[in-house]
Amino acid sequence: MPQLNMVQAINLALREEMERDDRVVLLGEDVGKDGGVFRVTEGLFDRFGAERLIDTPLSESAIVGAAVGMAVYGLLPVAEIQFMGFVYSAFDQIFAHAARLRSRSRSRFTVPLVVRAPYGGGIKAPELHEESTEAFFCHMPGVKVVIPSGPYVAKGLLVSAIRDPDPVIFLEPTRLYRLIKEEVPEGEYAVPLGKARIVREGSKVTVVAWGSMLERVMKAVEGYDAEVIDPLTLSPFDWETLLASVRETGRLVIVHEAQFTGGFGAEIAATVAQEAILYLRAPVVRVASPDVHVPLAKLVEHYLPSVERIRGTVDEVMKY
Amino acid sequence: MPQLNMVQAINLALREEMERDDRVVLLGEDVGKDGGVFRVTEGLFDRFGAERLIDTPLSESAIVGAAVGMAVYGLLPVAEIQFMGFVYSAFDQIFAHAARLRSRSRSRFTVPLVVRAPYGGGIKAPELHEESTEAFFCHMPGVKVVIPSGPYVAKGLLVSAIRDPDPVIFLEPTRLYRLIKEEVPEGEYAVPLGKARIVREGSKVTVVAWGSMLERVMKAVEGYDAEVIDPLTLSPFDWETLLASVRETGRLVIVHEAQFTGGFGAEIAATVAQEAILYLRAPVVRVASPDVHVPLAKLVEHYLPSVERIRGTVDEVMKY
Amino acid sequence: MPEETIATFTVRSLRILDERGKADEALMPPLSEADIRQMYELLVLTRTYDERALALQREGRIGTYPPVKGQEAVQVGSACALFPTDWVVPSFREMGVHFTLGYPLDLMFRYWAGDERGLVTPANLNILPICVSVGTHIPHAVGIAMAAKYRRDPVAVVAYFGDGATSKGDFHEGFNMAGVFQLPVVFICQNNQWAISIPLKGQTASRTLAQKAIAYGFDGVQVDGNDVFAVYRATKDAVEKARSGGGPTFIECLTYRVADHTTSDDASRYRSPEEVAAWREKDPILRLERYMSGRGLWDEGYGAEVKRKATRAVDEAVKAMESAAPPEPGEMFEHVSATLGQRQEKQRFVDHPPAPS
Amino acid sequence: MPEETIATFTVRSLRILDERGKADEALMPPLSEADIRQMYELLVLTRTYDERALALQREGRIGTYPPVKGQEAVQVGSACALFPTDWVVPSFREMGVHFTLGYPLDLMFRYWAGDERGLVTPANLNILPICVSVGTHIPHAVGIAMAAKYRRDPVAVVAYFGDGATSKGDFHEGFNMAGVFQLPVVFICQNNQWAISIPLKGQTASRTLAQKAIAYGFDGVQVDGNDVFAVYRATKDAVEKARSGGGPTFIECLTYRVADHTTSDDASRYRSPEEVAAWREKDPILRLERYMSGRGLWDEGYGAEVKRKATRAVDEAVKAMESAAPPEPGEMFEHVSATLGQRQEKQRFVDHPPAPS
Ligand SMILES: Cc1ncc(C[n+]2csc(CCOP(=O)(O)OP(=O)(O)O)c2C)c(N)n1
Ligand SMILES: Cc1ncc(C[n+]2csc(CCOP(=O)(O)OP(=O)(O)O)c2C)c(N)n1
Ligand SMILES: [Mg+2]
Ligand SMILES: [Mg+2]
Repeated sequence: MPQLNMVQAINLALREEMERDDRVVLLGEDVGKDGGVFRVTEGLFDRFGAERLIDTPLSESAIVGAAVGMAVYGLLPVAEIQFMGFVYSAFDQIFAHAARLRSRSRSRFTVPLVVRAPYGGGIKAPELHEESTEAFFCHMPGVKVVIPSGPYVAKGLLVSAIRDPDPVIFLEPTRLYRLIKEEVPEGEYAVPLGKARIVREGSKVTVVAWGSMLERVMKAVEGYDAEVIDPLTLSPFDWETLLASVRETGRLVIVHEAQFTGGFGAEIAATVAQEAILYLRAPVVRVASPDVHVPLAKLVEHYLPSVERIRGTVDEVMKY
Repeated sequence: MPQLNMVQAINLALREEMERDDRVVLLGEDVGKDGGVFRVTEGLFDRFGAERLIDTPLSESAIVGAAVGMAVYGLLPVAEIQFMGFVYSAFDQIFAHAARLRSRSRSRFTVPLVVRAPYGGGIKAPELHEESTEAFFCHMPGVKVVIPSGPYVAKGLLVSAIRDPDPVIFLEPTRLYRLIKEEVPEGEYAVPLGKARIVREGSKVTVVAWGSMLERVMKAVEGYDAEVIDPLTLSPFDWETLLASVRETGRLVIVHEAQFTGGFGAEIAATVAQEAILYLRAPVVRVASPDVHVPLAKLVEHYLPSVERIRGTVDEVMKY
Repeated sequence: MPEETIATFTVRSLRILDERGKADEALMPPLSEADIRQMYELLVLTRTYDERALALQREGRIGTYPPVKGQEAVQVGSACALFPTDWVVPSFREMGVHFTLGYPLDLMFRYWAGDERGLVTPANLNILPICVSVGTHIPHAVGIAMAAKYRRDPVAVVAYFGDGATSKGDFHEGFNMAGVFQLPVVFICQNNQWAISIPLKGQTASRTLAQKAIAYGFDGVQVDGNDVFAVYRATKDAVEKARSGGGPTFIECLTYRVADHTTSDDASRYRSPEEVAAWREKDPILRLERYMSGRGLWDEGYGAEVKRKATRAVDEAVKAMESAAPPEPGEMFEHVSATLGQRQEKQRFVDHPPAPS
Repeated sequence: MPEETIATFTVRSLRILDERGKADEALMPPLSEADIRQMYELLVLTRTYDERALALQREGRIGTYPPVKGQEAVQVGSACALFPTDWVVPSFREMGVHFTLGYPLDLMFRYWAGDERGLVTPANLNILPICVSVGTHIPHAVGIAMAAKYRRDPVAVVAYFGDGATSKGDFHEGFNMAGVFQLPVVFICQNNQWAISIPLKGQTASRTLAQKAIAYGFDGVQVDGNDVFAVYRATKDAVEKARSGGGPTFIECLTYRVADHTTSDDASRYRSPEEVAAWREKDPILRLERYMSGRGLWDEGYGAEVKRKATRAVDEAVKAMESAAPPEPGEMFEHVSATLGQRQEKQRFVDHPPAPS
């Protein structure tokens, strides 16, 4: 089986889905001839042509808005926002339209749309190129939020996202794009949306982390009897898997690179603190970036949760 | 002292601040000659003219974006978004610009801007006219989020918001606009940002609620020994006041009209569950709207937390 | 170069029926007498619905309502030029388009009464739900046109919006994309001179709205929007061009919002009775009546009969609306996603159990 | 009406210096020899900085960098027309504007090296921070102009952006607002033919960008952007018009991005070497050298001296950048708000204590 990095795995998912189903079309800035600024769509333009790899004008709102229209007509558009930091001008199209068109039309019109965006920090890029504001999208009924943490799941999740009948925000951790290689089978397999993955079993503490933080968490928990859970889908969240684990371990550490206050860690902590209160041996603790803007290259590693900070927190929680 | 409703109180705050300081200018759709669709700016056009009551084109993004520029130049703009449901197209201007310009310029340029918007449900208005997505703005470093719950605090908070050196999102609970009258003094008084208000003292359970939910909470807790806290400012939140109360009562119920998942209640619950865990006699519970889109008039009252549902939850929590 | 003129653009306007009801026969589109009668009946139906809606709102039987009055010709004239296979992306003040295409009156009432089930477009119509968020629906029309073009379906997509919508970023992004991809889309602006209290000159310094198409490399035309024939013809030309691969067209229809912005508005606060009176003179129905009467197609008896028929249809729709069962609380969970998440399931059945009846 | 032309618009273009360095004296703005030499030196300084930045990036001494090469004349020519009291709202590829106005080279290097302290505009300059979010800064220029007009300050506000930016909603909303309020703002588009891999015709079907101003009721003009005199003159006219209450102007400058989009890009993937070569011929510095040499203002010796001086300045700036102390971790908390919240205080001092030195 081929060893692929995440860029290649996503590329393969797109290629196979496009081959399988001519309703799948890709649109965005530089996704066509250029193959995307991260080369995620490389080779697809030559294979599928300008009709299905649509280089759009620089118009984030209309990229998503037009994709909504395409989806309504029966296509399965995959829209790329070049970096998550530029999705904010498409916020209205995502939240007021993509998320609601099914509801507004009482399912007469649906929006099987995927919005892909590179996201997350640690790549020493300019401002707005290292955002991780997934929590916004988790507060939107009608929208699913998916975050892969490696090549294998990336492919399978993207296939599921494309086949999902409703809008999916698919966030690709930029720092991982070329960091990890894994065996990624060609051909059909789908990693289901809404189902978390137990990445490592353990019995004394549960750590939940997604995207590029997972890689750090795996390093940080070395030597601990820790269960590590990767939700894969943040919305709708797989509460069962997480709660089952915490009821076992009695401890929960949540790690995300988004800013602390109002991050999705809050929802997880709140839910667990309510629903597993009788099992908790320690307070639920969040490790996150501070409530400041993502700094530029010189400071970004002070901002992001480090392996040491995660390990330190796990250690503290274990002392309860 | 005059008895004013919230519309009148806000109008008075605007008028007095404009009289006091010619840097204060208002801009938005229909804020001028028309006096605003809720009449919040009534009479100000006649008093201050078109230069300071600026009727803009229908351009939410540029309303906020231009206000950012005005603030940079040294004015104190108060921008109105006609309903919160239309702020999403200004999301980029708020989050990528207003929130960050101080940081990007290392305080060389600052953005003393207020964005006002009517918000919240229960007025039987069309779609997008009853949104309550304050949680989005609470996940934005650099932005303050203020929600008054009655005429007196509305005036004082708006004065503080206008004088604040940084951007403030000021959300006005539409359902309360004309529901409550209070004594509202003319002349200077400011209700400070970042400071919660204990609306009712009690010792057995703390209930925190903001905006139009506060009014329902006050009815719901009748007969209970409940302490009711109105945060007034959601971001930055007054954790001290809330934690002190919960450490006393040992119980916390959070009520908001925003959708449950990812609402700001999650942040409160997570924080309290972590920092007051040793004091809690019952799990922290949230009463919120369900994770669906705000329905139209016929169902909206089934959607919003009702007095009964709040009371039922308080009752359950008291049983622990 | 050095200093020279490198491009010249013109904006055309079209009117066929003048205010006294005289038609320019050279420009008149081929319409049978039956066609013209049908247009007239649809105009009257729209107005009758509109007047009733206002009355119902005053009685608290429906919610906030945005009156159409004065703009009927834009709506009926343009919609008459569409095929059932075409797609329509409306804003919120195009009830005449809906009715022309056959949208049930009672459904429309139910929507304005606050029941989202009123937005279930019948299966034979391609009309997107009413969109109150001004201008933000324009990219949807563009995307539908992209998909139709991809599918090689010879359909036109028509987006409706007001003068205020031309200031929104989505207007621009959508128009620009339509130009780049030469899409089968027709943009119809009901320039009714006002966006709530903002008059056209407070909305844009552009002399006409039609000229905005110059920025996107396609045609813009200004049409007398109170002239049902001119609107019909301009739309027909544009949808035919669209269906045959000729790309987008922008049609600015000059008309007037004779009533308040919505039932929550009081237009007398910001505009003069004289201005309104002048436009009442240009009433599109009156104008067609004059024309028809000149051709012997209209007399008082016929007018009264048409009105009666319209009133009957509206009466029935009101009855249907008011006898429809109110939505169950569980209804609000029905169409959030194809399947509910675990938490929504719990919210539905535990937190929001069906109300005891 | 009935069917008639109701408006006609033209788009003008301006070039003063042709590709062989011949100037149209009738159009030549009044510039002393010293002025022209200064322009030349600024062009060379900008290019020298640019080349060094590319080299530093390759060596990993700064981060991603967007080269200016080929566009220097737009930047220097326009900035030379500004007063120190004017305001500048840049995007991310206008280093020539910064240097012309006196922005320290070392600060600029520090910014591209990932240190936000490089964006502290010196107190005597009114330049907003570099904005990488394409087009979204245009409304800020409009707001600054609104404030300046309110204050009756006779200043012009100049916003810079690329051809790609013209597709953004904020371009439209900002331009439209500038037109409505007749604001003292000058919009300068560096139409360098590409937005990363998207060529102009993939960006818009508009024949020129200049004509987009027609949609907003103000003047648009197309200028040869590799002609420093034409850019200077067009900008000077526009800022004078702005300062004296004449309203906004849109200047489209035709130029070319000779290098890759940024150091992360490989332009050979999407455009031909022939195209690039053709534009290299039109190099703005070469063109000015030819002109100056015709007037006896330039020879090899002078050229070498200017280059040496520029190199010295850039050398010093590199040194200054690299000897600047790196930011403390606490720095990231410094400018979020005027005062930190309780929680941020804790994050700063407990979670992110100053690194042990
Ligand atoms: C994005 C957005 N902003 C504000 C509003 C509030 N609003 C509703 S209609 C309207 C004016 C619309 O004017 P126009 O586009 O000319 O349409 P008309 O009402 O004249 O039919 C405004 C400001 C809205 N619905 N959507
Ligand atoms: C809103 C936004 N979308 C996407 C990007 C990514 N991006 C950076 S530059 C660029 C192209 C800009 O083209 P243009 O405006 O012509 O400026 P140029 O790069 O040619 O100077 C893109 C797509 C961005 N920075 N901002
Ligand atoms: Mg209008
Ligand atoms: Mg460009």
